[in-house]
Amino acid sequence: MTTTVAAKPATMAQALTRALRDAMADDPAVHVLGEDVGTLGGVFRITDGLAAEFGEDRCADTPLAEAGILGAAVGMAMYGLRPVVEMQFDAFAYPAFEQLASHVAKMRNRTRGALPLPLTIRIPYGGGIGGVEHHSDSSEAYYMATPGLHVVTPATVADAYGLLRAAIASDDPVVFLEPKRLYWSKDAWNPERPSPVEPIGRAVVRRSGRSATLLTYGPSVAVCMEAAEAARAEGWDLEVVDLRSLVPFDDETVCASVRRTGRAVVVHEAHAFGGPGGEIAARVTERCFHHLEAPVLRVAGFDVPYPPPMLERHHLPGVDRILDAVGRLQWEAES
Amino acid sequence: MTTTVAAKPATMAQALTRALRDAMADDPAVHVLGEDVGTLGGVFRITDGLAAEFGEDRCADTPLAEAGILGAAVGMAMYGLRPVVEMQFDAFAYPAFEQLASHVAKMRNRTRGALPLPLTIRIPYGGGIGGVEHHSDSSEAYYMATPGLHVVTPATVADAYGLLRAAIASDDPVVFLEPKRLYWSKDAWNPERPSPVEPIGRAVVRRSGRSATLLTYGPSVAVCMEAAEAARAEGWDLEVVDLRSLVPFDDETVCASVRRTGRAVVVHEAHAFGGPGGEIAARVTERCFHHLEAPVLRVAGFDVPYPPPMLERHHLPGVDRILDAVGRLQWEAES
Amino acid sequence: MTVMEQRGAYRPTPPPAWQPRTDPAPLLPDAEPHRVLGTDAAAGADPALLLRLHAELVKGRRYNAQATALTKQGRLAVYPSSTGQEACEIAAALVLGERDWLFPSYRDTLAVIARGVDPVEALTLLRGDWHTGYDPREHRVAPLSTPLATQLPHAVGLAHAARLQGDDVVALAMVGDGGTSEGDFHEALNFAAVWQAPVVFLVQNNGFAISVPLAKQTAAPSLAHKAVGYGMPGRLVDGNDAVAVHEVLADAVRHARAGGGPTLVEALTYRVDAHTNADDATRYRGDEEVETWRRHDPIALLEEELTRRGLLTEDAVRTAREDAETMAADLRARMNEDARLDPMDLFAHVYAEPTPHLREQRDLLRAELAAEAEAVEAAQAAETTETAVITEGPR
Amino acid sequence: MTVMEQRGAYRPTPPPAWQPRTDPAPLLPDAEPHRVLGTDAAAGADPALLLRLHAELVKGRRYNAQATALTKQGRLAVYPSSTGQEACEIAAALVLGERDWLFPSYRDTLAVIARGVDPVEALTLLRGDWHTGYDPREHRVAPLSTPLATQLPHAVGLAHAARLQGDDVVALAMVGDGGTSEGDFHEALNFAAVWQAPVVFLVQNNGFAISVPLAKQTAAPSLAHKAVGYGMPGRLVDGNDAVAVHEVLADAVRHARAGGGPTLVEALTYRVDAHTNADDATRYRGDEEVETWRRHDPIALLEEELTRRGLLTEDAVRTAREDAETMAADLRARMNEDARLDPMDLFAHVYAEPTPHLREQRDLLRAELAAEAEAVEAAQAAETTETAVITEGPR
Ligand SMILES: Cc1ncc(C[n+]2csc(CCOP(=O)(O)OP(=O)(O)O)c2C)c(N)n1
Ligand SMILES: Cc1ncc(C[n+]2csc(CCOP(=O)(O)OP(=O)(O)O)c2C)c(N)n1
Ligand SMILES: [Mg+2]
Ligand SMILES: [Mg+2]
Repeated sequence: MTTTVAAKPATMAQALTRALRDAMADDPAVHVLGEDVGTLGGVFRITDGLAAEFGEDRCADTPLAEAGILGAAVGMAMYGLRPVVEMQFDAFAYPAFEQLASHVAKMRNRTRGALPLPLTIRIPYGGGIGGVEHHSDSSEAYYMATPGLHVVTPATVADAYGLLRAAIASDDPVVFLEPKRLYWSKDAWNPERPSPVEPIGRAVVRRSGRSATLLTYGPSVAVCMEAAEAARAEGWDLEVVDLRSLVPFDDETVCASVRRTGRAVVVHEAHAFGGPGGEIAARVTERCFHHLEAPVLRVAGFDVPYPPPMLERHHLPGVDRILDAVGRLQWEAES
Repeated sequence: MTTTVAAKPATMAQALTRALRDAMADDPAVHVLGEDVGTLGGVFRITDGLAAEFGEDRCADTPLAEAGILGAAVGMAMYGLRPVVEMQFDAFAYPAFEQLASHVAKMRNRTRGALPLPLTIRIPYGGGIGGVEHHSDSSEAYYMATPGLHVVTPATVADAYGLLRAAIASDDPVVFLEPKRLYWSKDAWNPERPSPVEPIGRAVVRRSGRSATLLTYGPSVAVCMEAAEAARAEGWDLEVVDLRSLVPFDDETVCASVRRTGRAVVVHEAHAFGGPGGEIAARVTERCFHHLEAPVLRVAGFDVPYPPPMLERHHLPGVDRILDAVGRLQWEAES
Repeated sequence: MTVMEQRGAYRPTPPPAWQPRTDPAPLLPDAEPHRVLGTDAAAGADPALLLRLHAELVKGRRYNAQATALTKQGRLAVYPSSTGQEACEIAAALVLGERDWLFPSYRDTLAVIARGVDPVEALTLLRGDWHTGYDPREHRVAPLSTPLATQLPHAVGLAHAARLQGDDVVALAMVGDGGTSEGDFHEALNFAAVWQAPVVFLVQNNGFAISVPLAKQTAAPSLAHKAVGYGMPGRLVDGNDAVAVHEVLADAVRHARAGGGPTLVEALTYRVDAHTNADDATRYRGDEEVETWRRHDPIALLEEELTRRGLLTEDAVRTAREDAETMAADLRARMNEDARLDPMDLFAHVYAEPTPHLREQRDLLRAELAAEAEAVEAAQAAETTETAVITEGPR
Repeated sequence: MTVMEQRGAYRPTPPPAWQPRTDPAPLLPDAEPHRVLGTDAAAGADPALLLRLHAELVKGRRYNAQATALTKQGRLAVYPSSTGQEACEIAAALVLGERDWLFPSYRDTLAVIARGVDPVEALTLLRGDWHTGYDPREHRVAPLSTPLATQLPHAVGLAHAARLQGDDVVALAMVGDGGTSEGDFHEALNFAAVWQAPVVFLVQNNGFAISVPLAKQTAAPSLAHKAVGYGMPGRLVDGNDAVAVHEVLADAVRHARAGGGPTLVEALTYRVDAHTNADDATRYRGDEEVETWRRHDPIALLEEELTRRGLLTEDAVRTAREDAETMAADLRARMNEDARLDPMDLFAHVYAEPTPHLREQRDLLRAELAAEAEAVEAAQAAETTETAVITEGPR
């Protein structure tokens, strides 16, 4: 019926907006709420046009109170809605932490399944945009450490659409982390036939390689792809796995890759100590120990509060730091 | 001058009370605040007698608002006091999460050292006491993932005193996690000559062994000691390392032990996924890879919301589960 | 660049929107709490309501006593008694219609069962076999909320969602005096007022948050005075006067249902028992204060009026007492049965579908349980000749 | 067990402590905001104060303009202008004594520099070379707080600590209308009132939280009406009337210093510029509203009075303008110099002593920087023959 339209470049921001729009159009239970999401369309314009199309009740500006927003969304979900909450920036989700940890993550379990919370919490996260303090945190470690939550993050335009649709369709609460420095990244993408809803929980091999595996997600995927290109000059053929979902974790895809390459580096912006990489390295090692030629290494943000804009380039995992880590994978031992 | 008094059995609760008392007596800047800490002496009676001895201004009942308590403590510290905050239970520290993550952990760094926060946050944590929902969380993963905090937890009566004194003496914020099921545990301890102030950041070998190392802390130390005893029957001579401090982490002591034994299991009550054990296993593996005969394994709480009292015994890492893990350390490979 | 340079352009006038957006006067609570019992207004009270309230209060008090007794027998992990506060508990449940929702705080088991939840299911949390024992949707009763005040935004969201869908639903949310200090209280009331959500907030001011007396909790003229700061009416009521509480709450529910928005009700009452069975109230308060409040007992207040009107017949007294005893006996009997437990439930409801790593953990526990069962069997077999010791606890 | 069985023991009486603990009437704000300029009271205003305010307001506006210009030149990451709100900003700083503390919100750079902080140091956060650029203890100015309302409990704690030590210190804490919706606002005000801490809370109600207008933020008669719910006085003032704001704040500071406890002041003002340079205000508000407020400009209001009194001499105008221009030129010049940066600072202040794992990371960065420097040198050497490209960004 629909004429096939060729894929055109679209930004991740556009794909996210489109996902929200389609979800709202498909299901009247989907409601968006948050600070500035209505008239303004959000500070990143992800909710642009939704209030105009669906009314301010379906895309509602709230008072400035994150615990109140998330708490109200819990009540809305209890009544059968599918709220999509926007937290304005990563660090401004912290005031809602109690609602998240004590209610959002626990309500289904508490009630033996009687009160599921089909709730999506969109959080723009990560740095690299020159944001001042509190605007560049990578807080996924907190969410990973909270059973009852799904934690998902796209790295491509297509996944932004597919994963957000999947998050909204999920009957469980999903923390949906949007890599804010990729908002304006472009990809060929066909908005007339958007990518199918991605199942949550599947990693994907973004680049095949045989020397070592880079395990990464969100904003660091592009950096790893760049590193993999650069690594060719050093004679390394790197595989890049985009985790896409931190919870559930796709051990299968990850371990298949690491078993093949025998070496792995986890790359993320979040802090190293107590960060996501610890879990990832530990579980990969538990499962692939005898396939490993070297310990799984981590390239991550330093264990410091996120730096001011002028210093962030020193903090963020970059190509050189990734290649240095690859170089430390004990290649001598092999030959 | 003081006559030497023989060590008598004391509970961890008594040692903590004594540490607070001595700190307050030594330094008028030390103030205690929290819910029910004054007249009542706290729901666990750790602050018992302090309001009577030092007045209600120095040991103050606050309104019921954890963010307010911690936020006020930040201001008090900015004015030169050394506040010691009591959070009534682990899960009731969550409302204060924003103050903790965005201010307590960052104020020194934010101001290039001009505003250090000598602040101690006491949090009774962990399960095993038949507490209903929200009364048994092990939330140390959140604190470990927050640079700027020290995270400390005692496992013995003497350490309870020494580490709490050190926490209060520290010029940095310390999250002081009190294993609530050890409050009534007893040890020979001499309150007339309390143990010296422990430096923060040193692990200790609680039991030497040659077969494998159990890396643990807080409430799980006693369980590991019991497991080590039981392991003798299986022919395993287990070493038990009590980490005592999660931040800073004592790589030296830990790695020395693991290099010696070649095998390690991390044991804690906190959730496995995204929990402290991931970090510990990952860093031990990074540093001791070629000494390891098997991957570092983890025995931890399940990745579920803390269970109700009647089911908690199935959740908590017990002796059998630890021994099973030790049994999975690929002993065959050795012989 | 300075203003002076552009002076011609300026014609200072008072800016717009300075009038109060809402008239504060009607939002302020009266200086005296609303009372019916012991006043002339009592004569107008419906006899059927008086008798209904009486029967429920008597049963409620009996429930408190029975539940406290069960803690002593080790059948409940802990019980926060609402003795002395029965009027609030019962009225809160009775004013609600079929489709309305109740959002109780941890002390409000009485309100939960007065709404129709099975008394044993209502105790699941405190017994320790699971967290919430009833289906919240079946009874329109949210889980008893342990983290204080955190359920209030839920009530607002639910009521708002219902209203957006054109449903005629009111949410009544309960919180203690201590809970009003939490940020979530503030955020919930503000959202409710801005959204004009059909919510009634009932603060039971029972004088204490565990050991902390009201004077250390707030310096406000009354907690009801907080309402004006959100733009909703605040009402003060004698929380031990069941008829007055019923009247004020019923008014607020009607107001909310009619689209009038939320109301904050402060009921002045007293926690006669200790915080819970585990608490020692003598550490922080004197008998005298307790005695004063015992003389303002909700049941006694109601019985005075019933007696005055000749409604407290022997029959009524007997029925109320018998009903209460029947309930207590049933509760005792059922609570003395061991709870049915399935350890595998740990994994069943964390997500709609267990994640792969939860499935691994589930398999681990299943294997452990099988091994345990085998050991028990083996031990039982061995018992014919010798005594086996089965260890309990996390071994 | 039922009450009836013990009826003899009961003598219902009204319970104690029902009187409002505090008289609410004096805590309520007046219906009309306090004004001085344009009223008879203006005649009594101290000429020196008027001129001082004027000079500071003019300088403040110039600062806003200059800082906004610096964002266009890429010298500031972002700037939230307080144009139109200068009266509040300046008065907040001027009412404080030497030992008092100011707790600014993120928009309050003007108040910070009016308190004596170097204008360049005050911009460190927004320039992006560090977080806080000044020593808070030197100036008794807390860091500009980005997470809204979170600085309010700090102000309470600091004021309380000072009072406990017998120090004569008042804390003035600033927050926006949007910030009043946060839980931390509530908890801070409650703590302050219970502790009778010497704190003045200044809410600049500028009509918006980014794009969200006040009507979506609160349904209250005024934000000042929130005060009664904590048991502290609430005051409403025309926030564009510098003399009135100064008067109300000075009163509140005096009251606090004298042991009278906290005050909540709501200043009615308007955010004339967009939220920040990055914001597009046309998306959510019309020019007309902005124009109405431009006609109620704080500088114009003040100049009217100065003119009426003959105080706005050519000299005064010239001096004010010149001072502002000097400040702006100095700011421009100094902001055009590149910030001095040391990447190793990342590790220097996380703890009093870097932890072992921070030391490892520090060494890693140090090695990287050394390698980078080497590469630059090598490239420069090579440049004699060919052009070298030095990559920027996280490579
Ligand atoms: C967020 C949070 N903090 C602390 C507690 C621990 N706690 C349980 S009950 C209680 C006192 C509650 O007082 P109030 O709100 O007046 O209710 P009441 O007990 O009088 O019914 C406290 C501090 C809790 N349950 N939740
Ligand atoms: C806790 C928190 N949530 C969200 C934000 C993002 N944010 C920055 S400014 C702002 C609006 C603030 O409005 P208001 O309090 O009225 O102050 P104004 O901007 O008008 O000065 C928001 C939502 C933040 N800084 N902190
Ligand atoms: Mg109470
Ligand atoms: Mg504003």
